[in-house]
Amino acid sequence: MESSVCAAPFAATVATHRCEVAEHRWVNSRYRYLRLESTADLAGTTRSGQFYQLRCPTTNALQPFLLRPMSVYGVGPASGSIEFLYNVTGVGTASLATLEVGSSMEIVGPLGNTFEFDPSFKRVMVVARGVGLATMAPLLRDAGQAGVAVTALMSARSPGDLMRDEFLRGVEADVHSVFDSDGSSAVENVEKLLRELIERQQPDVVYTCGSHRLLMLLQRVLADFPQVRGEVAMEQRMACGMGVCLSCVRMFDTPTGKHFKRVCREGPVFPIREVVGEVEFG
Amino acid sequence: MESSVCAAPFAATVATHRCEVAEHRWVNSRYRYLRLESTADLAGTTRSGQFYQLRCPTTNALQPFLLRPMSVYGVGPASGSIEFLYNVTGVGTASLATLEVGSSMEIVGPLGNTFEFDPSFKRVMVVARGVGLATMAPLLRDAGQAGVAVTALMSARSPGDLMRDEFLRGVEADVHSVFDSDGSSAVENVEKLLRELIERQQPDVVYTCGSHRLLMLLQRVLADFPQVRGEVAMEQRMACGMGVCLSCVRMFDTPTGKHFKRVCREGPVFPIREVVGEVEFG
Amino acid sequence: MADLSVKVGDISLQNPVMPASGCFAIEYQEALDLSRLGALVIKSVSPKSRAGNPTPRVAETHGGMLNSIGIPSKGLDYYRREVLPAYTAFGTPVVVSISADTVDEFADACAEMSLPEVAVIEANISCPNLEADGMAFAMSPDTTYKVVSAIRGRTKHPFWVKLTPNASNIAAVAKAAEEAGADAIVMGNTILGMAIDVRTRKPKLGNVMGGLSGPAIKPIALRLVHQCYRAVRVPIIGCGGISSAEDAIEFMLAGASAVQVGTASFLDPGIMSKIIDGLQAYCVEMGVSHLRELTGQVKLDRQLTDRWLRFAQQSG
Amino acid sequence: MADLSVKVGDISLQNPVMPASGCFAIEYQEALDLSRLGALVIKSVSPKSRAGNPTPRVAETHGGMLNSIGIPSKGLDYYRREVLPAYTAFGTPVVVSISADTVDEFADACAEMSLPEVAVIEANISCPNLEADGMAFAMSPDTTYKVVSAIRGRTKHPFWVKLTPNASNIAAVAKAAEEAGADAIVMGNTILGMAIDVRTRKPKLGNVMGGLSGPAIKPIALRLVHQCYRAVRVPIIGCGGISSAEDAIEFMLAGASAVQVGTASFLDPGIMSKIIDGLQAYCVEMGVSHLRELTGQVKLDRQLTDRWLRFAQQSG
Ligand SMILES: Cc1cc2nc3c(=O)[nH]c(=O)nc-3n(C[C@H](O)[C@H](O)[C@H](O)COP(=O)(O)OP(=O)(O)OC[C@H]3O[C@@H](n4cnc5c(N)ncnc54)[C@H](O)[C@@H]3O)c2cc1C
Ligand SMILES: Cc1cc2nc3c(=O)[nH]c(=O)nc-3n(C[C@H](O)[C@H](O)[C@H](O)COP(=O)(O)OP(=O)(O)OC[C@H]3O[C@@H](n4cnc5c(N)ncnc54)[C@H](O)[C@@H]3O)c2cc1C
Ligand SMILES: Cc1cc2nc3c(=O)[nH]c(=O)nc-3n(C[C@H](O)[C@H](O)[C@H](O)COP(=O)(O)O)c2cc1C
Ligand SMILES: Cc1cc2nc3c(=O)[nH]c(=O)nc-3n(C[C@H](O)[C@H](O)[C@H](O)COP(=O)(O)O)c2cc1C
Ligand code: FES
Ligand code: FES
Repeated sequence: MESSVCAAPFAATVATHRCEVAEHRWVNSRYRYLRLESTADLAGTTRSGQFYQLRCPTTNALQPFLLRPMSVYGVGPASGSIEFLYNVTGVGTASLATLEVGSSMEIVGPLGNTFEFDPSFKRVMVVARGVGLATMAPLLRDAGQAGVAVTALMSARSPGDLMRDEFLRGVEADVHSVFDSDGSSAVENVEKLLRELIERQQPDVVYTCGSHRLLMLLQRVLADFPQVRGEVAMEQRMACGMGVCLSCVRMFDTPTGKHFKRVCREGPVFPIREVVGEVEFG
Repeated sequence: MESSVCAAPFAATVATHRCEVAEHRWVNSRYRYLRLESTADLAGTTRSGQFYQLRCPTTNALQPFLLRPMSVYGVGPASGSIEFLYNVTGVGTASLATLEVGSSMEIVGPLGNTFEFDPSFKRVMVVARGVGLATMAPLLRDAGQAGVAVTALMSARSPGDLMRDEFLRGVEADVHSVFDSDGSSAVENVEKLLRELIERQQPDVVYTCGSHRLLMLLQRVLADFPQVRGEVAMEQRMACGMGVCLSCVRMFDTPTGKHFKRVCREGPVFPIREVVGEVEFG
Repeated sequence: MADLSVKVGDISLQNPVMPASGCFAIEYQEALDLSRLGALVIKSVSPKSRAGNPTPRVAETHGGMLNSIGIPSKGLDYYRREVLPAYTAFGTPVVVSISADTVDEFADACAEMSLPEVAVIEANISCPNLEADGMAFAMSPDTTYKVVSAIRGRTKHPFWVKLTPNASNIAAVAKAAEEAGADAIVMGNTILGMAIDVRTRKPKLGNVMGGLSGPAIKPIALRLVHQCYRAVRVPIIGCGGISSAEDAIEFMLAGASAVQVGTASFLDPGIMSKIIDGLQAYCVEMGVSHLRELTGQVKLDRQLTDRWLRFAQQSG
Repeated sequence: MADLSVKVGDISLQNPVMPASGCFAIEYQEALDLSRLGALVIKSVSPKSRAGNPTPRVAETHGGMLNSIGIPSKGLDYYRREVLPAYTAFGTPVVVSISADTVDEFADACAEMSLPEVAVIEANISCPNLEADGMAFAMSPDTTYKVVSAIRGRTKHPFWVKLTPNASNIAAVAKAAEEAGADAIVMGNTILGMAIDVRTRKPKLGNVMGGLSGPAIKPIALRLVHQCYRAVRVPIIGCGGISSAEDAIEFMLAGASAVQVGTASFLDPGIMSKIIDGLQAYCVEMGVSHLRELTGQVKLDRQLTDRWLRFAQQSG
């Protein structure tokens, strides 16, 4: 008999998946929705908060070199189905936007850690701005399926930018929206709203993504609610996306002291309380 | 009054033309036919023997850097219509082959000199092999339109590779085909055939393109027919295609001695008698 | 099946494909069967603790990327205890890459890391990020000789030295490394570069300058490998822009005995496996039975220049 | 409309965009309005007649190309009689680029070409194709000083010196050029590279090695320009991989007073016109009224490293 260690065939848990573009359209003037289909079981292996690195297409005008990290906006119902929601900002996302339905593209993943979600939670609160909602949408689905109540505080430039339906995707939630356009997204206002909601609803956890300002605000607010956990999905420039290159570090203030952590590996999800509101470098 | 010299607005005679792919298909297992449409008057400004430099598409797998020189296979009837016939060999032509109808691509030209053709000729002879026929097809059309008789000696690996119809495009010609597959393309045989035809038909000029072996043979044969002119369209690695970079030189033995000439500029068409059967370098 | 095994000095590798330092870590076991690789080269460690450079640490360029990671390190003890053990379980030779600030520190560190579970010591005497304006030991034959001989005096382990493409006279640097006793030369590291965001006017890297890697630098790295190959007799490990089996073959033809793959793994964490498969396919297609015989087999026509000159002289 | 004019020493140019030597010739008048350019830089000429290098002379690489054209030349008389006159009819300053084998030859040639119709002499002391393994005057501060001061002694013309990226200590080389009296520095030429066809096993260039140019080398050229800018006070003309207005701006921010466009013209013979238009558009968008004020304006945060280190020190 062969030794079972030697005989065990290698099976990758992170891989390059060749996918077909099944759906691809504008959600509003800046965000696009992309659904890919692959033969791999992406739905079964991908969890809320994780991301993939996308090989954006190369065209004569746009030649992105590195892969682009993107949160998973949704998976399923087919096992090979995966969705992204992205903001067209630079070279990579502009080239991504040119992908036609039926063409193929490669994605690498699943990558990163996940939000901690416990089906026994009573209520979760999500605080989202911009593309942060893509990252948290799977959480809402988890909550909906587990019958956990959801409070959503959504911030946007204007009502046209909100993407409320894209965020909720049919999950019932107590939604509060604030806007730059009418001044309701001002920090004092949001702080008041947050405190009121947390006080009243006592969520088990607050999740956030998409705004450094909201993150810093939440950190301050949560200091007064020690029983409420807080998690944030962070971003940082990445090369490898797998914890190898050390490009994506940020500092965190953990129980064992301050440490650099890799956003792609120890993250992208971190306790809100551990984020160091670092000055920007470079 | 302004000086007319200063006031004359600059008008480019060589330009980058953005074109739409109007037709693109396999002619046989190795050659593809490509028709582009542009808003510029390509038909009116392009002459037989000239070439364009094609900006082949960039894909994730294929990223040609330099442009690719391609003879014009045909122009018109629409003024913006231009045709190419190409052999899929390497990176650039492979990426070219992925172009879909309706997509766009850029070409730079027209470039190079032209075959010398005189409507008062009685008969021209064309000796073609492989993709050389793309280069000479416009000549056949010129001859057909001018009522000049055409003799075509076509050489190919096998009857399936001949592309006789693609070459003649309806022009009547006295066609002689030789093949590697039945041995009829052997030098001695072709030499005999050539001598017979030239002797009997007394063409004003013999044009050739596509085979170094046929070129060398013609040079030898034409030595015995001083009254028959000979022209060949040559190839060489190119960067600029406009006579600027000096990458595409070959040596020619001209009446004033041996000189390096730029295939893209003084050529691609040269007198057969002036070609130096150089050893290959590099 | 062709024989893909190669020798780098006294070390036999099952195939010539190994990661480049800093572009590989144990996490790739999730994407790659590490027991298939020729060797495992770990991110450089420095004896001094360092945090690494300010973020942003990477920026993409045309056909490549700049990095200014630096060498974040928690020192050799931590490395030996917490980092190294994970790599020694695959039956694949482990290469420990060392970076240091002074000759003595280099020699001490290499001695200290010459452990039984370590197959090779690689001295990264070329990291362009740590010294002002990219200066490093490997920039001159002198300092190369000094640091390499100091290390050689302190370790009996197979010991490779990694040179920098920023050096102008690579043949002299390589010779100095050979004379000082290096067992092999890794050619090479990143090339110092820079990028600026034209909207913000800020450098794209926190550290302003950083090392360029990826396909963009391949022709330069290949030239350096060939120059080293002509200059020294110790084996050369090629590195710079390799992202396919063809690239690996190109480096072997130029003179490399083995190759390191860096940036390409960031674009596909499974690329090294694919390169190994591709080497096998190339050998089968081209009728090569022993891959190692390709080393240095670029077909140079020594008479070509003369022939050309004679040919060209005919022209007026 | 922003003012695009720049000054390179005593010379005023209507805009900073000019061709790089060897990547431009009079034939481009068919594609480009030559009177729009900042200057016209002609292909290097050498006093000695030469045929140039064996074909193939070009090969493409990822994001760039290798060339080993060499400097085909029919000598200075022929050049003055048959080449130069075509360029002097556009009202655009003409830059004559000289290449030579020895210090004396260089000085003689530059003196001889200091003609009234020539605005600037550019000494190409860096062409990597003509000397063994790419060695050239500009590889060391020494030889740079010698050749530049010899030329300076023989011409009162504005005189630029073109350096090579292959030199390892560019600041020292640039300083040598400045001290020896060069009026400006062109940074820089191609980087020595090589490519091999893995099917035929032959080098892709007849000359085996050649110069790498194009977008692939842009980050390296940009870094060199910035290093020169920090080292000298004479103006710098940036060159290497520039193919868009953004690229030109990037070089100006790094310290260039003007730029040269090489390989990009091969991909679009009208590119220099488009770059000039793009500079105008950039200035309008960004509210820049005088383009020349961008020179050296990269935003460097001199305290950043310190701040980072203090920040990083908190980590355990
Ligand atoms: C874990 C993670 C999840 C993300 N999820 C999403 C998402 O679901 N939807 C979405 O629209 N965006 C998301 N982002 C941001 C997204 O990665 C960037 O918008 C994208 O990389 C921009 O690429 P670009 O080429 O268009 O921009 P460019 O500015 O041209 O990019 C240049 C380089 O900077 C990097 N970069 C630029 N912005 C960011 C950023 N914010 N974070 C990290 N790297 C950046 C790029 O990856 C690239 O390497 C996520 C980022 C991370 C790290
Ligand atoms: C004036 C001229 C007209 C041509 N007309 C045609 C035509 O009508 N149809 C056709 O099929 N081919 C034609 N060719 C040849 C065509 O340019 C090459 O087949 C093509 O460049 C190959 O590109 P690739 O990327 O597929 O091959 P690769 O081998 O990957 O090309 C690598 C590099 O070598 C160059 N190269 C390769 N082969 C040639 C060649 N034979 N001549 C010049 N450069 C070459 C490429 O342009 C590229 O720069 C012509 C060449 C010239 C010079
Ligand atoms: C993110 C990154 C980190 C690197 N870190 C190191 C390092 O720690 N030590 C080292 O010797 N080289 C380091 N390198 C250089 C690589 O090992 C390699 O020499 C270089 O990237 C060229 O190869 P490539 O083009 O295949 O990436 C690093 C490169 C990158 C891109
Ligand atoms: C085909 C070719 C020929 C060149 N000939 C010369 C030359 O004669 N003299 C010179 O100083 N530089 C020459 N160069 C270098 C260019 O002037 C320029 O410095 C280099 O190509 C980098 O710029 P780029 O990336 O914009 O092309 C040549 C470059 C190329 C590609
Ligand atoms: S992106 Fe490489 S370590 Fe995070
Ligand atoms: S291709 Fe540049 S001169 Fe002919």
